[in-house]
Amino acid sequence: MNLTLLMYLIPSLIMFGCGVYGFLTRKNMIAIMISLELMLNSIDINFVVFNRYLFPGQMEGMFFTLFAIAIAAAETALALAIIINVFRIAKDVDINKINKLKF
Amino acid sequence: MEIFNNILIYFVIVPLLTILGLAFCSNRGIGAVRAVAVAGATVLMALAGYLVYLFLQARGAGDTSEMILCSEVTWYAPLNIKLALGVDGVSVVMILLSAFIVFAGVFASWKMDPLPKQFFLWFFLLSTGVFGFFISIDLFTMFMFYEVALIPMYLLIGVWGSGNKNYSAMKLTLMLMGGSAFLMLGIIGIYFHSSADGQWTMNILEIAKNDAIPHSWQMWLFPLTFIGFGVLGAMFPFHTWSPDGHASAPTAVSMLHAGVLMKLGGYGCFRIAIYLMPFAANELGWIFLTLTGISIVYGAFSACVQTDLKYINAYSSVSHCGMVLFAVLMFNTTAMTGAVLQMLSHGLMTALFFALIGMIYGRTHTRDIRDMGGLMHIMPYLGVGYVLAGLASLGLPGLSGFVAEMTIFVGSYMHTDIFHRVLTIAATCSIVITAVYILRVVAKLLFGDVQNEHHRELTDASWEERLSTATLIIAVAIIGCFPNFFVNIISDSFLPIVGALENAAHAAGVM
Amino acid sequence: MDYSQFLMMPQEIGLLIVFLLVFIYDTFMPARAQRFLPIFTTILFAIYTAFSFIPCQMGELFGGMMETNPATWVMKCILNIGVFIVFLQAIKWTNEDFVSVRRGEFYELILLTLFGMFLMISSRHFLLFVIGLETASLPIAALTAFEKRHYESHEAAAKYIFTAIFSSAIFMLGISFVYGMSGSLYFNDIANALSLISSKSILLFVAVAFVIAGVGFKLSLVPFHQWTADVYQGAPTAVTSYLSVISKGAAAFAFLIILVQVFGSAYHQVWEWMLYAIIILTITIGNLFAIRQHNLKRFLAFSSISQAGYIMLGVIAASTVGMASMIYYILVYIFSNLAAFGVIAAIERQTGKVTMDDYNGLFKTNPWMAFTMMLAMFSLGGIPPFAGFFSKFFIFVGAASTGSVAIYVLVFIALVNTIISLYYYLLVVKAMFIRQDECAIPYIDSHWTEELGMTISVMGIIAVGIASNVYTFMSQISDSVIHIFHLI
Amino acid sequence: MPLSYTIAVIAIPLIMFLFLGLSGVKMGKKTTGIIGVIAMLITTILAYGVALTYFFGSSEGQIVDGVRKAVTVFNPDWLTFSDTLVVRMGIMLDPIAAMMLIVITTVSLMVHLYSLGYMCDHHGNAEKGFQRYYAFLALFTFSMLGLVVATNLFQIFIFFEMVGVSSYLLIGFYYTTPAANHANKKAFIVTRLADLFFLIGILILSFYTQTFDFFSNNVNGIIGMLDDPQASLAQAGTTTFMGCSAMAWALTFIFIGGAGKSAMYPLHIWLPDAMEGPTPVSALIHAATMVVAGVFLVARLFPMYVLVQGTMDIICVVGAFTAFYAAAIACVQSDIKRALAFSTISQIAFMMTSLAVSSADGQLIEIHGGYGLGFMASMFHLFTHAMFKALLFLCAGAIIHAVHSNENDKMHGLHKYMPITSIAFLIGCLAIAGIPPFAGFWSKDEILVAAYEKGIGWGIWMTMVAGMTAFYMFRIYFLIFHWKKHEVHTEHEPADQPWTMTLPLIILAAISIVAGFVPAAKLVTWDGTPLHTQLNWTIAGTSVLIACIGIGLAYKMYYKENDLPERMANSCRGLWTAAYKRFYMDELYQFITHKVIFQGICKPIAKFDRAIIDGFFNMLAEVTNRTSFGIRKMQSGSIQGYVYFYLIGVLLLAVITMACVLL
Repeated sequence: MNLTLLMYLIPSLIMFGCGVYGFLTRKNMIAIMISLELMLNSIDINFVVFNRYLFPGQMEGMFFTLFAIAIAAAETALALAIIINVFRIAKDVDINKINKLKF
Repeated sequence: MEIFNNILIYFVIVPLLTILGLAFCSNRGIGAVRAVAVAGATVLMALAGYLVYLFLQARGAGDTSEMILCSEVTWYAPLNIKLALGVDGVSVVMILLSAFIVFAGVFASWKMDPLPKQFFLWFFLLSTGVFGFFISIDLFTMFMFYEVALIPMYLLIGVWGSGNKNYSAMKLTLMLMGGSAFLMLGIIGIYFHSSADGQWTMNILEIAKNDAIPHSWQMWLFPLTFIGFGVLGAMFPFHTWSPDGHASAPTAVSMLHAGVLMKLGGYGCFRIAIYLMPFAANELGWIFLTLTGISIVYGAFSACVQTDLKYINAYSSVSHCGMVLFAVLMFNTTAMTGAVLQMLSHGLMTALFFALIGMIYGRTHTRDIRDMGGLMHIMPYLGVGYVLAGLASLGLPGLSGFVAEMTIFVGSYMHTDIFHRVLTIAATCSIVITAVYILRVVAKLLFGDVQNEHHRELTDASWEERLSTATLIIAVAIIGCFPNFFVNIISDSFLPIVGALENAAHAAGVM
Repeated sequence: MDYSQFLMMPQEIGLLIVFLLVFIYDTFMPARAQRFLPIFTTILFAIYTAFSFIPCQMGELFGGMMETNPATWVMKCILNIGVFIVFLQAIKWTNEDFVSVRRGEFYELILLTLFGMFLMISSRHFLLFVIGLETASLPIAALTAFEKRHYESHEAAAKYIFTAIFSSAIFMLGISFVYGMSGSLYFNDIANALSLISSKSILLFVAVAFVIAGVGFKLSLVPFHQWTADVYQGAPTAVTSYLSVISKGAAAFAFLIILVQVFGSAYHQVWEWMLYAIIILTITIGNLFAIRQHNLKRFLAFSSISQAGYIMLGVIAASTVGMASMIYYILVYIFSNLAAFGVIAAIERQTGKVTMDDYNGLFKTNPWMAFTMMLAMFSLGGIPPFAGFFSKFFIFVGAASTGSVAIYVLVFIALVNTIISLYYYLLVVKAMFIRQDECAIPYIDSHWTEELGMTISVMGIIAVGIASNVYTFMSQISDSVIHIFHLI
Repeated sequence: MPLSYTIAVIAIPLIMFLFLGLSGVKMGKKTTGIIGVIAMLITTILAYGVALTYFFGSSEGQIVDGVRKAVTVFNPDWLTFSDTLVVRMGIMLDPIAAMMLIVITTVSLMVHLYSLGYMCDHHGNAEKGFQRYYAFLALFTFSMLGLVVATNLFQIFIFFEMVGVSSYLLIGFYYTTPAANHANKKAFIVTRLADLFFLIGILILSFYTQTFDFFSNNVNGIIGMLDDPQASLAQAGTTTFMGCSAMAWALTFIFIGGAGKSAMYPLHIWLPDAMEGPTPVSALIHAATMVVAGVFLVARLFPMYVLVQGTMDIICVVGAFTAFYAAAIACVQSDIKRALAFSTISQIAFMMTSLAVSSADGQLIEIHGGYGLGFMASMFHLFTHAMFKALLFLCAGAIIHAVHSNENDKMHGLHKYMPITSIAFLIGCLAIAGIPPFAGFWSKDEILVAAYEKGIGWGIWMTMVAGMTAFYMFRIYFLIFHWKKHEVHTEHEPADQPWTMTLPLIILAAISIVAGFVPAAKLVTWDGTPLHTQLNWTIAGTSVLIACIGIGLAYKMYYKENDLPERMANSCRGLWTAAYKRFYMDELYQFITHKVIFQGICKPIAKFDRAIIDGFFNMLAEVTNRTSFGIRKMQSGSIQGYVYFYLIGVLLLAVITMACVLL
């Protein structure tokens, strides 16, 4: 693996880690959405980088990335809708408040 | 299908038809339910009689094949699972026993309340499983029928039982299912080593013929299978479901369970565990022999101090069924014949016991012997029946118990190994302890003065109760008076098993 | 591009047609006709299901991105049957006031997710697979939030969507590693590439673990299972039943395909032991949690978790026997679970009661419902002569067919767990038959569609086991696709 | 063969049992009794026919060169254990069997007849359960007959059990009274314990002989085996276990079995309590027939016992001690039936001893026809004793029936109220005391001769016991019939009983007088060869002298009311109380059974079962429950918690498998 690859790869992994960290620590659901976006985007970077530096022959990584972005958009939309619903009823977007169903 | 030309299949079909018929009975009138149930039981009885006739005829005609009336229909082709039927002497007499007890059980639960219809539905599902187990010689179908026989117990005890029924029912079901978990693993293991050339089979005869199970596998498949059946055979220390279960079960269920279901254990032990894995049986037999030896004496001793009639019989069942497994592990024809005789005799007399206890309980509404006494005055028929059952179980010559126990003792003492002979002598001590607890009960329950003045108004047995008990008493007396008739049917069936054991021992000796 | 290849995916095409028709009906029909949308959809779907049984030309499509073979075909048929039963049981519910305004969406979303599952099942390329996965999982969040006026519904939806996105992120990360190692997203190419590189590479372990996690999330395997109970409890019962059987079944099959076809070369080193641990955890923890549940939907959620563990026994076998047993198990499981959910749905719809104590003395008032429930419980618990017994026995046989002692130990652990599971299944039976209650649930006149649904399930429970040719057919099918296992 | 009608002798009582037992309640009580008596009469006649045909008929080689062989009438298979071990149910006649036939049927007939009167109250209406009573009598007679004609050891064992059960049923005839209820339980369990040893003995023996038959027509029977050293029995003689040969073990165990039935010390405790049964039953079962089954058993296997000196010595010691022990107790009992019971024990001990002493070595062969003498004497005594002891018991029954009490202080001076009974009782006493020419004299004399031949000590010991016998019997006699004037304490005066009860007394009294002149030595010998015995006057003289002393002593103490007994009792109070309390054997048994076995073994085992075994399985369930409660926090309900779990799970999965596989 050549250096440039790592130079792209490591930041993307750090980005993913940040996303996970944010997911686990944020209280606000919107913030959690954002950290999820971070994770998804870091994956996109992975694909692009792999495609570009390891297998420049064909474009699979790129295409995957395109689709992944679309999927991420859909997910975000859906999640936001649900958050709004929850907010309507619970009047709150604190993630620790929605743990009625347990055990 | 040609399988319907085989009489054996009808032992499963008839109960199923009975269930169907019951399903169409109305919930209101009990008359129709009784009629259907009695019809089913009677047909089964007739079938069993005819089967015995066929068997004697076949043997008389010089048919010395291991199993007669064999026929099989492929069921699950990809796994080579067949519905393989066939009977030898042992299965024949076991089927006869089951038919007797089902018949008596129907009459013993004549006044069943509530939900008589559902009761008989489950009752006949249970007997379907029992009969199916005895007629099939394919591991898978055997196991299936075995579990079919187990599960109705839960509802039969839970709904119609008495006392701490929920606990007992759950305990019984779970422990027996635990046994069958061992069993299933054992069966799967046997299946995947059933032949040398990868043609896996579930047919017992073929497996025994191939004799391909590697010794290393036998050494742990045998314990699995033996314990799996031993749990149902109330082998120490897996017997604790039996006292609670019997104590809470309704009369007919106790009869069928102690009378027949526990016999599935002993039957499976030699038909599957020992027959298919003779090497391991020779190697590990002594462990289980010790356990069963313990359960013989242990059960008898703990029966001495019980005060609940059903507990007493449950523990005596532990002792008697222990004797069955004990004899089976002696690996010679005489002892094994004795084991089957003991199954017959214990089945009949325990069923008789439970029937009588149920009838007495139905009148006095207590099973505690300390609250009863002098019942011989009040209900002479039941009293005499109880004394007869007691004498049978403590081994009075002329009744079935004596024949069975003596065959077992003599057969076991034939064993050339001193350890086995000493164990045998230890086991014989049980005849005294049995006498102690039986006479204790009889003296407290039937003799002496009437403890409770209300009991003076009680009535003696009604006609259906008389019929139910008389059937069993006669059967007990017949076995006791003409044992050779049964011995001749049974004893040949063990030649293959004993032969397999001897070959294995010889092979081991060579190695 | 030759369009004849579309003939190789008639089931997908048919499904799309059904979807479009439902969509058009929902959009353009007048309001008073909307009442008949559910029945219209159901009938339409029934016809489609009937046609989907017709064998068709099979093979690779889109340059190998997708493949239809007998196994996928059977799997899709099974899913169709399940969905049909779900529709039957949902008709009455969707016509209720609070739901009726969005009843069209219910059907459309379900059909879409089904389409996504079809893609999962027959995709041979990770891009297609991911699209299928997301199509199958995202709308379910919307369906879960369907009970607009219930808070639980929304909490469940929130939990589902967040964990789902998280796990799909993990999954795609894993895929990106695989892509990095192999340079392709085609299953076959990946497999070939992986079989060349040493299976000791650390990246491979991580990748496989991530992929297992991603799919295991949909299968609700421990430790990726925790959304299950909450979502099942919160979601509308129709959705729960759909979730518990259909998506689980599809995911299980896809799981088998991916593990065997993509990572087949890494079977012994890598994922056999991962799966081994996961199965033990799944079965045991599912059972342990199920013991203490009182809400029946939650109870069935945990029971379905442990059932998923049993299904995985067919995957770890990694053989045609295992595959046949697994498909068979899924079929039986669909029937058993849908029977149970049918009863629960019918009772909940009329009385809103879902806890086990509400069922005390049910047999007195509703004998047939109690009977159906009992059959379902016995079948789930593996009691003969019901189908559950056979499926359990065959899945054990399938697992043991690998012959390794470790797998025997695994089977033994699973068997011990069947005792625990039998205990809690019997608790339900006890509540219905043995316990008595003055204020038991009164007689419920369930709608004929619900009764039809239960009847079909009961028929399945009784017939599928006794009629051996079902299993025989399954094993023929899985023998016909033996090429899947060429890497094991 | 002409003897084949022997089957009827066995069959009729069995048929009577079934008939009376099943249909008795339908019939009137008296009818039942009469049917029973008639059937028994027929049986008796047939039995006499059989015995006489056997003893004096000389057909089809019963007598081979002067030796009377055993005849196996028929012998069908009953239960097949293996191809060699088969239990057969047959009839075999040999001297002792034929003699026992006579004894049993005679006494049984007398008892049947006697019971017609005895089982009624004073207004002549029969008691409750009259039919049951006769059915059981028939059952017992059947079992006893089957026992004596047994062709093999196992058949004897089977009928041992049968007589045990019928005695259980008859002792418990008044099952409502606690005493009877307790006594029959005790009797059955003690004899059952003995039978256990009997069974073990059979097992050991048959393991070597591979047959149960005594003389078998196809294979060589146990006793036939003795002749050829090649037989496996020789091996049994050599293979040793804990120092003794297997055969010694087997024979000792079998003897213990016999000792239980024959109430040898220390297994005698059931017999005194068995007196709770109706008195005719005591006369039949516990005086004349069943209790001698043990003696019969040893006599049946006599040819084997003589080969094992050690066992014979054990029997000898046990017998001699029991004879003295029982006699000592009999001297102080106040309950006449108890006293008679102990005298029975003592007399049976006489028989046992005389069997055992007769294995002295062969230098006596020319004097007394070899060691057959003791055998012959024992059987002869068995015969005579059966007669006069039955007589005594029936007299006692008549008295009890008259005064409604067993205690002799309720009696006193009955002589002038019931003279016939008194005379009959006197004859019985004279017979048992061994005063010529009464029956007891002849048989007891032979026993003493045999004892002296074994050793002078044995002879003196037995003679002394004979003296004690005379003393305690006459003590009883005087206390009942004289001592002081009878004060009537019942609503009616005691008197001789109706003819049904007195006739048996007269008949038996007559037999007791003449029975001594039966040529037993010619007929009843162990190997069938007649013995030539002549009276040994020194021994006979001494024994008679001692007996007279005993009688005189009894006369001095008990004929007229006086305080001599009191003073003697006070002079050695401790000994007297001990004897009166039967040397505390019952208390010992009580302690062992209740404290040790019941409290010490059964209760702990039952507790162990509930607490440990059952507790273990309950514990499994409990643990499962607790775990499921403990891990519920895993399902925390918070999304982030779930994701934590997920993340840790997936990482662990990767790391652990990596570690396992790579390292």
